[in-house]
Amino acid sequence: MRIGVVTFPGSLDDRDAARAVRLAGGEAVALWHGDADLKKVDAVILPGGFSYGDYLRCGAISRFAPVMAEVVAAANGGLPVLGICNGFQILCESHLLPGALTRNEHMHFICRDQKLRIEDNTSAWTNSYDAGQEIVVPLKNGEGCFVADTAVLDELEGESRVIARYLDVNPNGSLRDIAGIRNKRGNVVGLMPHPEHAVEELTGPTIDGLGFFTSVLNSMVNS
Amino acid sequence: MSIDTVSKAEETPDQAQPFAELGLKPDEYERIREILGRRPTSSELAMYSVMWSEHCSYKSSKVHLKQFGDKKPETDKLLVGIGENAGVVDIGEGWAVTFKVESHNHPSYVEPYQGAATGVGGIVRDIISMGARPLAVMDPLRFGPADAADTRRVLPGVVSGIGGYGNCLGLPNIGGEIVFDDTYLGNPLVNALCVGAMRHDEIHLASAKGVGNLVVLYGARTGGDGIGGVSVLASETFDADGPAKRPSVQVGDPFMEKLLIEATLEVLHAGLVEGIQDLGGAGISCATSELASNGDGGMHVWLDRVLLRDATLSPEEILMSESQERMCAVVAPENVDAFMAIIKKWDVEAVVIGEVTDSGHLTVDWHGERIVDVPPRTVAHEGPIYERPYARPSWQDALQADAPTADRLARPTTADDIRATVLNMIGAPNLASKAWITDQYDRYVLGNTVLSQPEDVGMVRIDEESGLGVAISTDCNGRFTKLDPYTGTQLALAESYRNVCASGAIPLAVTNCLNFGSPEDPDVMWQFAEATRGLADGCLQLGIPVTGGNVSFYNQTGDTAILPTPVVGVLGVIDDVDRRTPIAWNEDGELIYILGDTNDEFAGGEWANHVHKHLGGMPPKVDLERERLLGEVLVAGSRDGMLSAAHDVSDGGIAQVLVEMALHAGSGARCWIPDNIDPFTFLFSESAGRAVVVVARTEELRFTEMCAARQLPAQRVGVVDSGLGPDAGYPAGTQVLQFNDWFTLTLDELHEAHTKTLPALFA
Amino acid sequence: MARVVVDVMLKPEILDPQGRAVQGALGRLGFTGVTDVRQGKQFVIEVEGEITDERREQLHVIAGELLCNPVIEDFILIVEEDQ
Amino acid sequence: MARVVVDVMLKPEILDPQGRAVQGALGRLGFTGVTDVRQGKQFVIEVEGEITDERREQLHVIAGELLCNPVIEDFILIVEEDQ
Ligand SMILES: Nc1ncnc2c1ncn2[C@@H]1O[C@H](COP(=O)(O)OP(=O)(O)O)[C@@H](O)[C@H]1O
Ligand SMILES: [Mg+2]
Repeated sequence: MRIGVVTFPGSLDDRDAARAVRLAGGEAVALWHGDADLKKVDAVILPGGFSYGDYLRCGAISRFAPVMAEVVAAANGGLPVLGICNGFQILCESHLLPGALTRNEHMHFICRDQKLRIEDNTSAWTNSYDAGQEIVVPLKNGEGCFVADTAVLDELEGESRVIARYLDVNPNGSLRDIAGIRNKRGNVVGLMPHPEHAVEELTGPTIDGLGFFTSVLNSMVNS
Repeated sequence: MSIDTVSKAEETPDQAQPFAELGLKPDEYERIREILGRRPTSSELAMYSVMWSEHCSYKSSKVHLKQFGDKKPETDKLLVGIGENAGVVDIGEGWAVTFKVESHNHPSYVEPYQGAATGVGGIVRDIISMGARPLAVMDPLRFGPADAADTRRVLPGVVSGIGGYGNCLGLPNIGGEIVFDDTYLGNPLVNALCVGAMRHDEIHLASAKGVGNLVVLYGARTGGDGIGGVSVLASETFDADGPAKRPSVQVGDPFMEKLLIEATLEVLHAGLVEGIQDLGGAGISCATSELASNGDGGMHVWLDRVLLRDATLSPEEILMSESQERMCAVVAPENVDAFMAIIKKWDVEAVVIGEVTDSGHLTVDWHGERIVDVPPRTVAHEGPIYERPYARPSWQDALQADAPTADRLARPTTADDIRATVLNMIGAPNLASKAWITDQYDRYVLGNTVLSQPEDVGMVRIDEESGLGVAISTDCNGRFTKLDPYTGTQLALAESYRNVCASGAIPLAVTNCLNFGSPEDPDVMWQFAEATRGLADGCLQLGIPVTGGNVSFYNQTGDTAILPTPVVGVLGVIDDVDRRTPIAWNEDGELIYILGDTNDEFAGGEWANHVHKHLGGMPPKVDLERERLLGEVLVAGSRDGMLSAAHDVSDGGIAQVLVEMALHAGSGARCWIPDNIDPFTFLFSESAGRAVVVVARTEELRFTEMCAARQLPAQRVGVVDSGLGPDAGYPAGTQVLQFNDWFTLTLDELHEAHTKTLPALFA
Repeated sequence: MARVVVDVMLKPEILDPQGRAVQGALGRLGFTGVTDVRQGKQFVIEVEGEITDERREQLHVIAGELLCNPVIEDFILIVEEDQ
Repeated sequence: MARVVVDVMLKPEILDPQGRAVQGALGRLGFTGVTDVRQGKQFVIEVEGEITDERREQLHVIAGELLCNPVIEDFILIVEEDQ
């Protein structure tokens, strides 16, 4: 199973995402923002970081990278795509996912071990969790406040497309405590917290994050 | 705009020059004329003035820093020593690490966000320029009183600047310090540390060798930022009036720095670089003269080729500009195309600005006219050296005589008073949880952070296969150094060393950032002389060399200098990070031991400071042999799997340590106060050479026998017990820290007292 | 030479924590009567040559897609010709 | 009712990485001839009551200290009366 990890200028968690893929049993393939080439991977991860310095708006400039045209086309064709943090922002900017991520309500960058509830386990990236399962993974962002208009929020909830919600503390003011969402088909997932930082006892608060990466391997085996 | 050239300088020897405005003393100006045999051109004057500033030339400190070399302990671990951008230490398995602290104090006072941000940027470039991949940053900080209005301006700005830059750069922040004291009000200290790793064969040095090799400037364009910043911002005291006089500040672009890291490592790994140097203080003046001086001695620069952000800059300004995120590489002509291709791949601009020559001179042309012709060593390495007068301050004896004895400062004696003191102390700004600050820093990025705040050290994994890693701690109690600079500096070293050992790592090397007042004040200079002597002697005794550091003088407002603050950073190596010792205990039944001796030592400690605003007496005794012994026990305990947890005892004493261990573990313990000591001294003394360790029952005998065999005092003072709540009359599930039958504190109230302070002040 | 100024503002229904923080600070500084503060971005773009209708059109597209996120923001674009 | 608009821009000599990033993106999207982009902030403040000279003065002080960082930024303040 070949899982591509895109590096944009300013991507930071690309190595971590690749490590998580390997620990889950997949093969990580480095993809470059400037190449309109997905190297025949079976899934793509858009990692965290500050692509293009997050200047202008998070994800706004990366959206126009050559690789993104390929990602958008492939995602529309069903390729599993996971956007973590900055990757989530890029997915929203690319209109693969609805809504937007704005400045944290308290206006500080925040890094904390965050409790989440997996709300939907039907997506390509959450199927190894139980619905309702509670996990703890790191969260770190300055602009992670998910917003969308009420109609979109209702639609997301009505279609079980909120895949994860913040528990105990809403760390950034996200509407309806939304931490992650998916598209209708379930192949594209955006998530603000960082499961790739919770894959080893040694370096993470838990190993709860591994499930995102084993999920996509499962879903490929089953498809 | 007329350009001052070498030929004009020869023709007009008597033209008056503004050397004093540039910070040069008359005799320094005379020396420049002597070196050149003529008056300097305005560009040369600009170069000499920045390079001979205190910040770049170490003119007041050099004679003292020499001791770090003279008293260097025997070691085969040092691959690159003092004098380079950063020292390099062998950590085994073919790996080397480099680390260094630098100050960005004055710029951070003027413009907290950008000052702190560019401080991080600067130290990271020092690490890259050694050929290392940066792994992590740390930030030792000092501020005025926590409740002062200006602290509210400076601290949040500094913290978001450090976070803003480091987070965007993708370097985990794994530790630091935050200390408040009145003396830092007009002189906050912003020190930044970076650590990086490389394979042995990847070490690079800042030297321009190989006649005909080309000098490439790459990174951000050169603008008007920080012109004169080196001499004005870093070397002279503020005339504290108004914004009009504020010098221009540098603005950082962490995104560009991230690209610089990746591009630089790629050209280095591709073998395309002969020598490399970062641009920091003194910009192009520093980079070209240092590269030439360290290399074959000659370099020619076409200054008009420098890519500019502002086309109106004069050559003098270009030479002095401190625009951030720039690097300079020496590249063989046949490699230039490949070099440029990699730089371009990362969207970074580069231009060849010069070439290595055998002229023995650094020559600079501006549109065909010669504006600089100097022997580079005289600029970079042969600046003035001052033997500043120093003398033990007249007030030192009185200060030391004013000991915080029980009759001088009232001590709590009843259980209730001591209980209240615990709660009061753990909420003191200097002891309170720093989570409000550290939560603004990314500690996870790169996925190798094994320990970070609030642990004793920051620890990162370097090799995923073997688990090889490093641990770093920085420390300094400036009140101890004020009471006795020699002892105080050794206490800083001892604390840092102890922290590293407590994590299970073996100390290898030392860096420092020596923050002091004005070197022109003999009192301050004495503090500096004593501090460096103490550090050099201490390092020799502990067998760990100083590999680099930084000096920051003129941290004073009017006649009041800051507490002498020699921040000491110790780096240790751990062969397998899997065996690291955390500070949190693990499970019920584990036994809590205190190692070392607790004496009545309160001078300079946090209790006297926080409760009585008192500073006087002699600091705690320092016994480096005992520190070494304690260190060996801590490391052996980790290696042999005897320790579940360990925490060094320093600020706030044992009370602070037990509270931190319990809060971090989230479970309580039953502790007792030994009979041979009064409870107050036991809980709050800051005697050095101690640690609290936690041992599984199955390991107790082995561990205590090891301590006995090595004659290290070990005393059992508690047992981990998460089930005390109901016994102590609290609802089931409540976690408590209990002291004999004396008093009990719930973890909830401890948490509340410990964490509320900083948000209340700064959120 | 022309100068193009693009002002980008969060849509009124989107929470603006920065504007809110400024509003709070204004009150604390003793400036009363403020009913609302919004914080937006302003881009000042210097362009060579004339701004033809076609380029103006192109600018509008770019402002709407790149400079602003239409999900949460509105923009106003003004071309100041000839400086 | 009055609307006060404060435009805050980095001083010309100060590096503007955001503006630079936008300039780069404009180029990649095929909009050429851009010689400079600066990104600033815009505050739109709605105020009740009249803006007397005294209040205008107060606003200027606040803009210069709170809304703009005088070390690196300049500002322009415009009062749009009566809406
Ligand atoms: N306090 C100190 N202790 C040890 N070495 C020091 C100290 N201060 C400066 N140095 C060393 O002197 C050299 C020059 O320092 P500096 O000019 O600050 O380097 P850079 O320009 O690379 O930052 C470096 O090798 C630095 O480590
Ligand atoms: Mg250097």
